[in-house]
Amino acid sequence: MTDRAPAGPASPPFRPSMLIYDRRYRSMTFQVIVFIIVMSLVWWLIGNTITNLENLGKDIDFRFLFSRAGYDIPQQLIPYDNDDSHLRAAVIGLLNTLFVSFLGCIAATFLGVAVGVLRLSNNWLFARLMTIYVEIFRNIPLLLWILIIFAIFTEISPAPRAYRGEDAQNLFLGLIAPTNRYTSIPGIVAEHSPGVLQIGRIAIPWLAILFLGLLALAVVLRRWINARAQRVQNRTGRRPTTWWINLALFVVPPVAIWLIFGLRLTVPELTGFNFSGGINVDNSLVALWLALTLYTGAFIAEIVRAGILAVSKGQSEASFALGLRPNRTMNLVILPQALRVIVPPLISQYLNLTKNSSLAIAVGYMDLRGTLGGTTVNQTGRELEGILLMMLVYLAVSLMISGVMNIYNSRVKLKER
Amino acid sequence: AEGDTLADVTGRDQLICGVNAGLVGFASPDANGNWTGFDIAVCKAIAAAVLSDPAKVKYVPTTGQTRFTALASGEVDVLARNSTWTFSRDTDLTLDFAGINYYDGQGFMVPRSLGVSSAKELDGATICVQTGTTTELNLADYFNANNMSYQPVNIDSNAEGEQQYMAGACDAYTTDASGLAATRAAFASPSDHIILPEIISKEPLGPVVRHGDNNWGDIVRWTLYALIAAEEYGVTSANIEELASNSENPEVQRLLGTTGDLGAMIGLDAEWAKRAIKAGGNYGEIFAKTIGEETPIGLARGLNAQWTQGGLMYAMPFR
Amino acid sequence: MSEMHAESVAYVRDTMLPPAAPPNQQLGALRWLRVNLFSGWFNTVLTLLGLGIIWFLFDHFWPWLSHSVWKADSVQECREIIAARYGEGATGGCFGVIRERWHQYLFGFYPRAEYWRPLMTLGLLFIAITPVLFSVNPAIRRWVLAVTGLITLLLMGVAEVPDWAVLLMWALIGTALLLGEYAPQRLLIFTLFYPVVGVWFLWGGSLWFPLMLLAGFGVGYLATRLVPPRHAGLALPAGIAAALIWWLFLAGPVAGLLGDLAPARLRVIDSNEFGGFLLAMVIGVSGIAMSLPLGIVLALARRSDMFLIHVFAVIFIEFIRGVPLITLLFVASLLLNYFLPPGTNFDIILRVIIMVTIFAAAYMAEVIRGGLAALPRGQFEAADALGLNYWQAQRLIVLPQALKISIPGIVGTFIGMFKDTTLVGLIGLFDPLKGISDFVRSNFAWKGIYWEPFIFVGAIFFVICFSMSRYSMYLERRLSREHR
Amino acid sequence: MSDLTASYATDTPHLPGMSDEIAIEIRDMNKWYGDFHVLRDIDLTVRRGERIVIAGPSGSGKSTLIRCINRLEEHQAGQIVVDGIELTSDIKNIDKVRSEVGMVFQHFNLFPHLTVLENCTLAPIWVRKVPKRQAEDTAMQYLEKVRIPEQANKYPGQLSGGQQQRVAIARSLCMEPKIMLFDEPTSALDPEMIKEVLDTMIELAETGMTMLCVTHEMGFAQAVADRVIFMDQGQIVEQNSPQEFFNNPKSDRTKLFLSQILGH
Amino acid sequence: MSDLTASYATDTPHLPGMSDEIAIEIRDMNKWYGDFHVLRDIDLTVRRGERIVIAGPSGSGKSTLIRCINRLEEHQAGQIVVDGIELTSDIKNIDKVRSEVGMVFQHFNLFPHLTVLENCTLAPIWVRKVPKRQAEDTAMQYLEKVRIPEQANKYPGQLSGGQQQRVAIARSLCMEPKIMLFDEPTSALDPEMIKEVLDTMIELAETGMTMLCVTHEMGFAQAVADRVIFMDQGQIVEQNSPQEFFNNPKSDRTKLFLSQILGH
Ligand SMILES: Nc1ncnc2c1ncn2[C@@H]1O[C@H](COP(=O)(O)OP(=O)(O)OP(=O)(O)O)[C@@H](O)[C@H]1O
Ligand SMILES: Nc1ncnc2c1ncn2[C@@H]1O[C@H](COP(=O)(O)OP(=O)(O)OP(=O)(O)O)[C@@H](O)[C@H]1O
Ligand SMILES: [Mg+2]
Ligand SMILES: [Mg+2]
Repeated sequence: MTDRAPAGPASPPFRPSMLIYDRRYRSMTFQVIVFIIVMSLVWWLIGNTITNLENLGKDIDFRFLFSRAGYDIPQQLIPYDNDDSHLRAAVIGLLNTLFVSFLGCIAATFLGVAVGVLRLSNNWLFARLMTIYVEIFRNIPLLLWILIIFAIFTEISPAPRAYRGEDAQNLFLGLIAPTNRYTSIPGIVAEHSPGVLQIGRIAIPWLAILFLGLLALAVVLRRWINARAQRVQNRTGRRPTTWWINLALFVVPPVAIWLIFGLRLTVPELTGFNFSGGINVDNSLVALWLALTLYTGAFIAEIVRAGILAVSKGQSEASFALGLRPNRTMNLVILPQALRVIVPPLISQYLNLTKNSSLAIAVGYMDLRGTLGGTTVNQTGRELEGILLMMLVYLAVSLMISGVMNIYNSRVKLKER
Repeated sequence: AEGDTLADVTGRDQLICGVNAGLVGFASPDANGNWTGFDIAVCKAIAAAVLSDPAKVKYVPTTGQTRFTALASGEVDVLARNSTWTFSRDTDLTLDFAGINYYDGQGFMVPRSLGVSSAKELDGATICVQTGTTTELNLADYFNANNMSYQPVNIDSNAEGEQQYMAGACDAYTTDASGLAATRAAFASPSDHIILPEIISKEPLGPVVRHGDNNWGDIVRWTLYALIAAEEYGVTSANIEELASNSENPEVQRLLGTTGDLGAMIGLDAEWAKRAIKAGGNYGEIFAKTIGEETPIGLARGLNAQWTQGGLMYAMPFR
Repeated sequence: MSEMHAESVAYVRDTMLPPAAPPNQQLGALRWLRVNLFSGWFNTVLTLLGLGIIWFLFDHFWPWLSHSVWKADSVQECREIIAARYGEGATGGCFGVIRERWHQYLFGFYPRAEYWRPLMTLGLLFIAITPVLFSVNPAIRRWVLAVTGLITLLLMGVAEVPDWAVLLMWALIGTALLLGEYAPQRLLIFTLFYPVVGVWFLWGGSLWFPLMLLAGFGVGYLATRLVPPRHAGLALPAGIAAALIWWLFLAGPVAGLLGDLAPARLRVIDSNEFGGFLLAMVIGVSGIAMSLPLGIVLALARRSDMFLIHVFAVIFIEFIRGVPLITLLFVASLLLNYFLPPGTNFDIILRVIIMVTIFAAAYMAEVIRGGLAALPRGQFEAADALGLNYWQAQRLIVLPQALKISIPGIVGTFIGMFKDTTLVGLIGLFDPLKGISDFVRSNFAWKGIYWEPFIFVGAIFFVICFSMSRYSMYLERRLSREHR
Repeated sequence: MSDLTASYATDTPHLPGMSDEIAIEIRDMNKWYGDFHVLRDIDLTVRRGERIVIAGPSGSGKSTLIRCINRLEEHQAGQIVVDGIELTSDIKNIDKVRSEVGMVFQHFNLFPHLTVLENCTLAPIWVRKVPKRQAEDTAMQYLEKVRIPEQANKYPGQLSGGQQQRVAIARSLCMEPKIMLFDEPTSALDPEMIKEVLDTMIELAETGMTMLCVTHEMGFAQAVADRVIFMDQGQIVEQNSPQEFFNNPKSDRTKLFLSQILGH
Repeated sequence: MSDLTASYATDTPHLPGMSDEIAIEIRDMNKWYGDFHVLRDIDLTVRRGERIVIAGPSGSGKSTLIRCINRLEEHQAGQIVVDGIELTSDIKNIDKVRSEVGMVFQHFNLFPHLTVLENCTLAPIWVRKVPKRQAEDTAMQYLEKVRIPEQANKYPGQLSGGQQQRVAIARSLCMEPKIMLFDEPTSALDPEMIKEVLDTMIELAETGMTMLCVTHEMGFAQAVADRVIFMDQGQIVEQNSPQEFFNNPKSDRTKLFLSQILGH
């Protein structure tokens, strides 16, 4: 069919007054004006910046990123020392940001879901307690929580020294040493180590690769087994029990590795001032993580509660009336519906958490803001470059998270008339 | 702000002075918000010299991170804050250090119970250090040079650092020796803590101005020298009036504007230095009043004694 | 009856049964306990766990709290008192620091003699917002005004402000209550002037400057009215141009002139002297007040069908929402001076307020966009069909409704922003949490004090934020009931 | 419904004659939604004082047509001339037409945040620049006409559907329009309320107002319409006087439609 | 409504006789909500194949009674025996009863995140452990029975109210229940849709299903009910055959109720 819309009814010839009074041109006129205003504003800002820099005898130059950083960073996910470049320091910071955010998101989700559900529980006492928790954490600034939790760690746990000498403190379970700077937990070493994979300056133990590989394999296998169980169920109506296979998938490989390579735990040992031999998890990380978790968890609890309440009572009644058990009702009926309501605000909480992790400096956790936006900017005097770069990185992270959210949203949108 | 800071200052009839947001003895506001301290005295002296009134100062608290930007952007006229004079700051950051009012050096403080008597024994220790300072870099260099390792605890303010140190979250606290002394002095039992003998860096501290406004730089520099020279020549806030009228010493006469017209050369009147000295006394008086041995902070003059006393304080001739 | 046959189903009740009391298990405290605390093993476990948590908290914090000392001049003294009273090794809170420094936590370094000014500003704030926020219900308006007025007066008493200021406050609150009763619309006029009065009270100087700034809006409005109706399209640009000309060239001289004629001056207070909750309030309130119009414009722009406008709005909003507030504060403290013409150098608090406003505006825009989306299309069409033009339709039909729907979201944004004002401590301002505390702790007497300021500051934040969030929940319920 | 039909059919009021002036002229008008051709070659001339009922199955484009007349929708080809003004993108013309043409919607679309009186005075004050007092007087007159003066200070949410729709009619009338458009004004109403709204519309018709009315109320059509237009698939399939239309439909589609709508 | 009543009354279908087996037996049942005595001394025996309509004013406890039968509500005194199983707190018994008793709600309560077909197969697959293919076949059969097989792959949100309620009926039937409970299945529907749902229910009744139906559709009651139960204030006030019930109500309350419900 050639039945397409023509551009519009024959219109009178163009007159300048139509720029204002004709709808089509008017919107164009308006847009052009706004465009010009915005562009001149941007131009003005850029012009000012250039003049100001000139007056100060400065320039915009990102080469500082490749010069020696010179400072040390307590927590690092990939190797770094003070001879590395500012760029690497920034990457360390970014990884630290992502690391604490990731841990925070996971923990806050668990906490939030648990609290949200418990707030709806018919246990009066617990529901009240959870309400108090939510209100207290939501209505007091996060910075305060970060400081308080960090202080609690610092104040209540002993110094490493306390584990030495006559009336020495004992390691918890003989393995874990909480101190006022970090918690020392056992590391793992192999009797028959297969060595490490060296990529540039990063050394990855083969064991870790093997372990992660087996984990990935287990995940894939699990999916396959569940799919098969589904097929069997579709065919026969009975779902084969799979929980023990699933369990085995995740338990057997680690145990095998453990035995084959002769793994053993290295108990943290107090050498000199500090523990070594184990892994020292800094209190700043734990406190920040805990504060972010507790704070965001309170918001997530509200989201979860609202999500569950949004699924009407009729849905569970209908499900019960069909003979479905409460747990199946939860999994098949309530959760799938509640998730649609919960997930979008949940992701925006993840976003908030990630952005809030920039308060890390209050406890000396060196995140992106602490390295690139803090010490680097300070040592090099490149605040313009450093801070703009930092903002761009945060923006990119945020956009990635909200991108995921949009994909999810468009996927689960309810079909309606 | 570019160009003529003096005109700006006289124009608004107020000196804007960038200071530390709270460092006992050097710059701290009391319960009523009045600023006092060693650095503050410099601001007051400049204000007295330029505006004839030591009270016409607005103190802008700055953090380690905001201080140089505040100065570069013209937000403050002078930075009287413990900032170390380094090559790159002087050149790359396009600042000008107008002089040195305190020769400092970075040191370590440890609890006596730790049983450490030298910084060389700190291998593997956890050390509290303020982020974004030269301290952080010196620390890294020192341990590198001595082939030792350490665990930094980065903190963002002095108060937080003290808190961590006192709670034992770090084995040692490192900052400029003056700061260590001030911190230690405030502890419940100062004798439980020792400041280790090693001074691992040179930390010359002094007022900073913008690069390029040399006239303003001169004013700040010579105000500082006036304070130092006054001590050298025995001019104190008590005897200054008397000396102004009947001092025999030609240098003192020039300094106090009794003879000559040094003030005009930097765009001020003849009595500028007299006012500056009167504002808070000479260098020695200021030192004694704010951080000296009589104060709780109890710093000895050490390097900061007059050159005549074996120290480094050496004012250029007023001629 | 169970023996009934199909044929004899017919049944008629001759006497109605009276309601009976429920069986025991349905009654009283026992039932309540059974249903609410011990209705199953899981429930019982939860109850025990809850009791455990309560006991743990009580056990750990009560002794410390109950040993609190309120009268002491230093930490040392506190410790001695506690040791004397409760024996060696006892720990307790040392709230003497609050007793001595409360005014700094509340006002920063604002001169003590001038405390009446911020307090008056606070009281006036409550009066100014009543017609806006509480117009829904006169009873609520009365209530809120009375309660907040009392709080202000109480604070005035604590802060020992001069008697005439207290009397003035009494009079103002009384007037506001009366006006609210008989001519609520009049209060709106006050709301309009509040920013001027507030700025003048807080910073001092000549009243005429803020007044002339406000007059710029009037000038702009006059200009729009002066444009002949034939060229209605030119009205807006003319208004903006007139206002700009006024602000740039005329406002200053005119204010100066008026100041000479009728000096209305208060002692100038510098921004540096602001601190504590005063600072938080100033940043929070001015941020929210200014972000509201900006947020409305952004929200309308984002919904616009003009491509460029839409794109600009999206870029702006997403950019601001994508970065942490602290980075924007850095921009305020480190970069803003680069972006402005050489030589401009304005107050750090003003710069912070600008960035906070921009930040809040992006969030506000999303809140208001939600409100706009909740409006049925028919409202827009009806406005069109009646011949209202775009701006009339927005102002008279769309925004009043959309804003009303958005009030809970707006309050929420405000709470978030108010909490976020603690971040300004990280750029060296004296926020109540870190700025003031760090500086109090840098004093010899209070070295080592840690928890007490946090508890004090946290409690104030909690009270303010909690009451606001309750208010917004109340509104939400009300609105959902009213919203057809 | 059947008793409504009956009652209107019997007491057909005497309608004042219409003039020869042309109120609306639509020529060769076409409209697309994207690829979808909603209105095809619409030709329609409405004289001043004429009362037209537009009927047709759902989705046939009735609403779209009526909304084109005050440019709530844009047409893409052909001409629409209302009261001598051609509807183009020219904003001034659109504004002029809209202030001459009143419209009543299926869902009333009253402004819930304004009282009934404010609803009625809003447009006169802001569009016609009538002084407030005068606007209120006019509004009260029209509210009396639709027989709800006593509700003037209530909010729309406090009124029943029928009352709301009558307010909506009064609101349009306050602009003293030359033409009134109705888009299924009764179809969102409960049966008891339909009559009160239809009565109002009949009274309005008796004043000689030019009216275009999309409705399924065939009783109303028989009672007041000068002409019934039947649309299907975006086209005008048949137009005729009500008598002819109901008793003697020409096209098969019309017959089918009438059987459906009157049958059940 | 009056024509509905009429049309059903005329073609009363021949109902297959009910057996003497007892499907539901309720003895001296009492229920309280807190202090409020909702159900008082309920005695009711329902035989297999019997079709019972429960009527009564709002708040009289009809819904509560019917919900007690599949233990959506708990009773506090007396006995309820369904299909030989007594309802106690025993979870196994409850599960057994629920899988034998289907229930249709006023507001459909379809699962909006599942297609119509998935709605129908969910319970058979997870409760009855029927293979998926077989469950789908059964579901399609029942969907055909309620005459909407073509909607199988749509989501509930895409259907009209009447269609949704028919899906809800099909969903219950897929569990092949012995007893069906209906709680005002038509009262949330538009008038045009009521008929299609009632038709479905009548067909179901003709298959000999045991049915308990709370409804105000008296036409339906006359057409299919074996017995009408009238409740008020939580008690069974009168029960009788439909003929007797409508033509010759015994109790005053029943008369009042009937006059209200049939009068308008
Ligand atoms: N905004 C739109 N975009 C795309 N298609 C539309 C739009 N509005 C209406 N349509 C389509 O245009 C056709 C005509 O719609 P219109 O509302 O004019 O019909 P109608 O005759 O008024 O129907 P009803 O009696 O249901 O109101 C319909 O098929 C409809 O789906
Ligand atoms: N969960 C509950 N808690 C307390 N009271 C309830 C509850 N559910 C119902 N009621 C009360 O029990 C009484 C009977 O309710 P029920 O829903 O059974 O009445 P109904 O006869 O079905 O009324 P309707 O025709 O309005 O549906 C009513 O007074 C109702 O208010
Ligand atoms: Mg329509
Ligand atoms: Mg019911």
